Amino acid sequence: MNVTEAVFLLFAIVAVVSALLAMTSHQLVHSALWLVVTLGSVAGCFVVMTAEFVAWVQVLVYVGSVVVLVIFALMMTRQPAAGPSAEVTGNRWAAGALGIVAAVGLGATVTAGFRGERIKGQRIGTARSIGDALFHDWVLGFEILSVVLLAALIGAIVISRSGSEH
Amino acid sequence: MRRHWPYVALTAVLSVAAAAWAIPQLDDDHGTTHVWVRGDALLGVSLATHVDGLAAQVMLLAVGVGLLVQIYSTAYLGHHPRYRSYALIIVLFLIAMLTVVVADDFFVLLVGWEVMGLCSYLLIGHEWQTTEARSGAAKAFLMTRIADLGLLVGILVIGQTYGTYRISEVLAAGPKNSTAIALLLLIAVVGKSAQFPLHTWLPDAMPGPTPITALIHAATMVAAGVYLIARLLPIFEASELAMTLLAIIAAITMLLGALFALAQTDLKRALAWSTVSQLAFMFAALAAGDRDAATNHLLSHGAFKALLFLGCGCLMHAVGSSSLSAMGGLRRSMPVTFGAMTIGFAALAGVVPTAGFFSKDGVLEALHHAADGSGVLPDVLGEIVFYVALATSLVTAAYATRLWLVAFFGDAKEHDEAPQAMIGPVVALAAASLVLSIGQPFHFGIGLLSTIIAAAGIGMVVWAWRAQGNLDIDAPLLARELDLDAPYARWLPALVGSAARLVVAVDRDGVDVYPRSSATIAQFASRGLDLLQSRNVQRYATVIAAGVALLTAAAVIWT
Amino acid sequence: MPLLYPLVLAAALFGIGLYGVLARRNAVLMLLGVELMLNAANLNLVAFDAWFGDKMHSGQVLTLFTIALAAAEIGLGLAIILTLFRALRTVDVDQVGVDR
Amino acid sequence: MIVTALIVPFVIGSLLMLFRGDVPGRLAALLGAAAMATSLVLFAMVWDGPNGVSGEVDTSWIEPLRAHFHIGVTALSWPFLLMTAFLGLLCCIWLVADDTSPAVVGLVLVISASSLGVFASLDLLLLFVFFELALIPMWFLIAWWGAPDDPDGRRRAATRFLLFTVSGSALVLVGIVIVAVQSKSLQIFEVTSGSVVAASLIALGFAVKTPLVPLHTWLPDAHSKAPTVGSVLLAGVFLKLGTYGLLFLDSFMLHDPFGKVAPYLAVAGVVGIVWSALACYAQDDLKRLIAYSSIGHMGFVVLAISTQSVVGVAAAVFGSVVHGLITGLLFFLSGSLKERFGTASMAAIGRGLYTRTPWLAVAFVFAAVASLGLPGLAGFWGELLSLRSAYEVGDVLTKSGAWTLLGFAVLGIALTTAYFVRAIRLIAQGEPVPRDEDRDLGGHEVVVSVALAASILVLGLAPGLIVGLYDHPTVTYHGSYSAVTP
Repeated sequence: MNVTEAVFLLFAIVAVVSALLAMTSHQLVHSALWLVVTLGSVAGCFVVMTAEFVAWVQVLVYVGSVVVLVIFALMMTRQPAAGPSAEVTGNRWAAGALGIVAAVGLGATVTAGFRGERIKGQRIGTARSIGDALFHDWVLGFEILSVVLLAALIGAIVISRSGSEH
Repeated sequence: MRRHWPYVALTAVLSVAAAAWAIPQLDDDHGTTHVWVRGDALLGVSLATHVDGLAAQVMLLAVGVGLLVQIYSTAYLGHHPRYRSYALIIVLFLIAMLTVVVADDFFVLLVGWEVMGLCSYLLIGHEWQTTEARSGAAKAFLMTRIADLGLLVGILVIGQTYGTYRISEVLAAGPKNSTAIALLLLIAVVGKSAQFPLHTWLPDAMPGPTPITALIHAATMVAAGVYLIARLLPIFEASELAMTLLAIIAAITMLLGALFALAQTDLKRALAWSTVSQLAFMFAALAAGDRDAATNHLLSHGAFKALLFLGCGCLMHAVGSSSLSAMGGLRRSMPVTFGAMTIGFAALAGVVPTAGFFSKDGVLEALHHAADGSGVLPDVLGEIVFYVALATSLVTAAYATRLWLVAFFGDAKEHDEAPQAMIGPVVALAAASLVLSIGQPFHFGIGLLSTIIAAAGIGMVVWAWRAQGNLDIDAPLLARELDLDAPYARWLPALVGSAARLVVAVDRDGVDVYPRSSATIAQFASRGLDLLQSRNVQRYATVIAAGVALLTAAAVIWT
Repeated sequence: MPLLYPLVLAAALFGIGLYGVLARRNAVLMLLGVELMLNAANLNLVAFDAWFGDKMHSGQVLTLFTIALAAAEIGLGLAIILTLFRALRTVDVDQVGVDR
Repeated sequence: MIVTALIVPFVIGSLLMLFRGDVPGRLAALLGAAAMATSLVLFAMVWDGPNGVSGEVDTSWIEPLRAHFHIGVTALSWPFLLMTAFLGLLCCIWLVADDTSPAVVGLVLVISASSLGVFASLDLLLLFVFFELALIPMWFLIAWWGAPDDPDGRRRAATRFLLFTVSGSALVLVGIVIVAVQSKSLQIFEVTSGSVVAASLIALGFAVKTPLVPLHTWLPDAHSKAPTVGSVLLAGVFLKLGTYGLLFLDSFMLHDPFGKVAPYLAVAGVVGIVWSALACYAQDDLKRLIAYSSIGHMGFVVLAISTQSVVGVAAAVFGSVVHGLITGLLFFLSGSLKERFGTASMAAIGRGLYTRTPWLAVAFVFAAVASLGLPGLAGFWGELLSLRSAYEVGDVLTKSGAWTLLGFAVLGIALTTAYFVRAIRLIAQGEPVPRDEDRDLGGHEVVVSVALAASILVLGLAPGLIVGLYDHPTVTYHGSYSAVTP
């Protein structure tokens, strides 16, 4: 085990634990904050895998904007606290079982498929190389995506406005 | 009287028509058969008549008594609010009896036979406000109708055996399969003529109006049973079993009936038991194979029993009750009734020169013959029945005397004589009871024996009357009629009642299980599926995820 | 570095996210579960890209696309949730649709 | 001609339902009576002899299924058709009153017309369609115009009725499909063989309708909650759909396979005779009592059908038709009682109807006596011919089996007498306690009662009117029957 692997494992453990806390916390804001930790750790993992540009985007978009949006949303939809158990539905046992099944199933599949493969550690994710790929090979997808984003923007505005009229 | 004459006229027209039909046939031994409507091949019911001497005699008896009863009823029941339906049902009753008598098709006979049962049900239940009338009528109808089912099945057997339902053709074909047929017919006859063990309905039918009792006991209903066996005697004679059974039933019934009659405290009920006993005499004669003796006794009994019942009705009209304790000393105030009923009681007891003496003489002679081994019956049985008949004659003479003494002698009571419309028929019947003895065969030895026995019976009772001053008989077992009615009055209704309750309970809780359980299963399944269709997004998502997991697993496992 | 590390981490995060989506009553938290699952997918994309060394960098580019789409999705999702809250005064998913 | 006879009541019935708000009740009932009378006359006129098919109409209907619109009158169906049209007519006459809802008249017409359609069909699919068409209006009739004091009960009884009969007809449909596939035809004269499975399914389906014990529990509930005309049609016409179906199955289509099923049906029928008679003995509700007694009468009919003999066919047709008339009269009269006293409970009606409502009581006693099978009235001949067919054993039963069944049937007759005597004793006789509701039979009630009583008497005195149709050897069926004796 070298340093890279140790750092990755550290980030991985932090990510899993904080994800668990985020999904089980009774305090909604705590959940959002634990999610910040998770997403940050995943960004750290990206860095370890030398995908630094993706890591920065992750930090900027997720940690920076999405989580802020979520926290705002949580604040705007605050309800009277109804006790700890009110935050999970009666469905939780089925949900837990399915989560475990999904995790174990996927884990087993990838283990069976990629046991012994290694990541060589060459630099793959500089901003330059990603930019080249994005604007040479993926430009059509990029443009389509921008249209989708515009549509989402307009849609969000329309939806929230139509709700406010009542 | 104006509201009564149409019904009397109707009955009279019917009687005259029947008489005009019957009288030319009186001496015709072979009979005349006439087919009015021929049946088709499948149903095989033809409207056919057959009238011979036997049928003609019974027809005359039926319409004669019927007409007298109808006249009598104008006074007895004339002011009853339901006189109209009563009189019409009597006419229907007579028509049904005539149908039975003249029918040459078993189904036509059955129609008359059962319509008669219905008419007796309606007439016995005429005073349906009272519990006794209701239950007596229901009992009469049920017992006779259930017994009639024997006739119904018997007819089916006849049809299958002979290939025809015509009585004359069946008789002409000679006996076949006769034990089964005779036994089935015997059931119906035993029920209709109130023989042991189906005898209990007749005394319980006493709540019916007294003229009706006279009609049922003398001329219609019970006479039909005797007539049926007399008509079909060749079939019965071919079966030793049926004849033996008939003789045994007759022997038991005649003695039981006479003993019960002796112990009664009610005049009408005593006369009812006397009918049961006298009918058994006729069956004994038939069992001995002597049709003429049986028919002669049927006719003379019809005359004197109608006389006794109508006379009893006169007494009830005067006294207001049929209980013997209410009567006594009526001979002074009701001399005509007294005279007529004296003739009737004498005929019942078998005193010379009444018709009853001669016809009973014929029956005893027939039984005496049967003991010689000339008939179908085994000798021993013939002898036993003969001695039982002698014993019954003794008891009969005793109870006839007892009833006569208690009703007409003793402390004098003042009552009015019955109206003329009632007295007239009684006198006519008294005359008939004497006239019918003209030209009857007479057997000196048996006649002497029966006269001695009758004299002994009368003498014993007169001696007891002189000695004690009353004729109360203390025999509780006889007064309760040996509890022979218990199976019909209590056990059978209780059995049917509890079976009925059981069936209803099983229907509700047992048979209904499958519809109810299928409803439960449907509800259960619906609730299970309702969990899936919960209108809850997360449930849907869970189900979808589980489905994906299962499908993936299935794909992995089976590829 | 073994390829399995990021892959197993992704599997674990996906399972946790799935649990969140299915079990959390609050709609916002459901959305967070979705984000977690998307992140697991991103992790896979990046890991395979690093392992495969693709010239087009398709794994990372697709990750970027996914992040963008996730941002759009969360924007729309939150808008819907806000509307819902205004209408029903609740964001509990098991309350929605039941009482109407 | 037959088409007209079917269409007239259908159209008038549908129109009455559509314009139920615009037609006065009395006019609607008169219109209905006119429609049914037209139908009755047309069916009576179309007849030309027991051989072959009268008034046959055969046009292509659904080509790919080989289904035809094929109707006609056979010796088997003619008495059923006349009886149905007659009862429909009497139901309409019964409804002549100001407070009648025109929709009820419409439903009665549609039910009668559908039943007529069943009896007239010569195509299996058409028969099934008419069969189903009759069910739904009956649900409305019971559920909407049933016992006014018990909305939940009548709804439940109606649904129960519908579920039972629909389950039964589902079995019939499966059987018809099997038959159609096996013999590649839906025309009853062309279908002459089939599997035992098909015969059992169809027989079971019709047994629900008949009904045979233990499939009978819907009947008393439905009858006790149905309106008067509903009860009459249910007993008079609907049960006949079941017996006609069985007859039809036996006589025309699956004679040999039906023989395998017949012994079980015979046992169920005879069990039903005794069972229902005992159940009647414990009833207090008059309508339930009559409903149970219907089960017993149908038991006789099924026993007769199961013998597969000509006598059996005659017995079944006669028994069915006569049961329709007698039970129709009984239900009309108990409907009169229920109308007056608001209940059909004998205890609540009270005793002594002979003086309180003399003609009503006399009519009731007449109907009861006819129903218990008094010779000389129509009910007797049906029972007699059934017993005779059982005694002569027929082709499929064993002698010991048939005679055992005969014995139980005779026991059933005895019990039948007992419960009718009990009923007469409880309501007609007894110390009368006059009540304000005592009202003797009125105008249209007299017409209906006299018509039914007269027909019962005529058929009782001249049973050959119906039985003669099956007089050997004038009728030939596809099945093979033994010669008739005598």
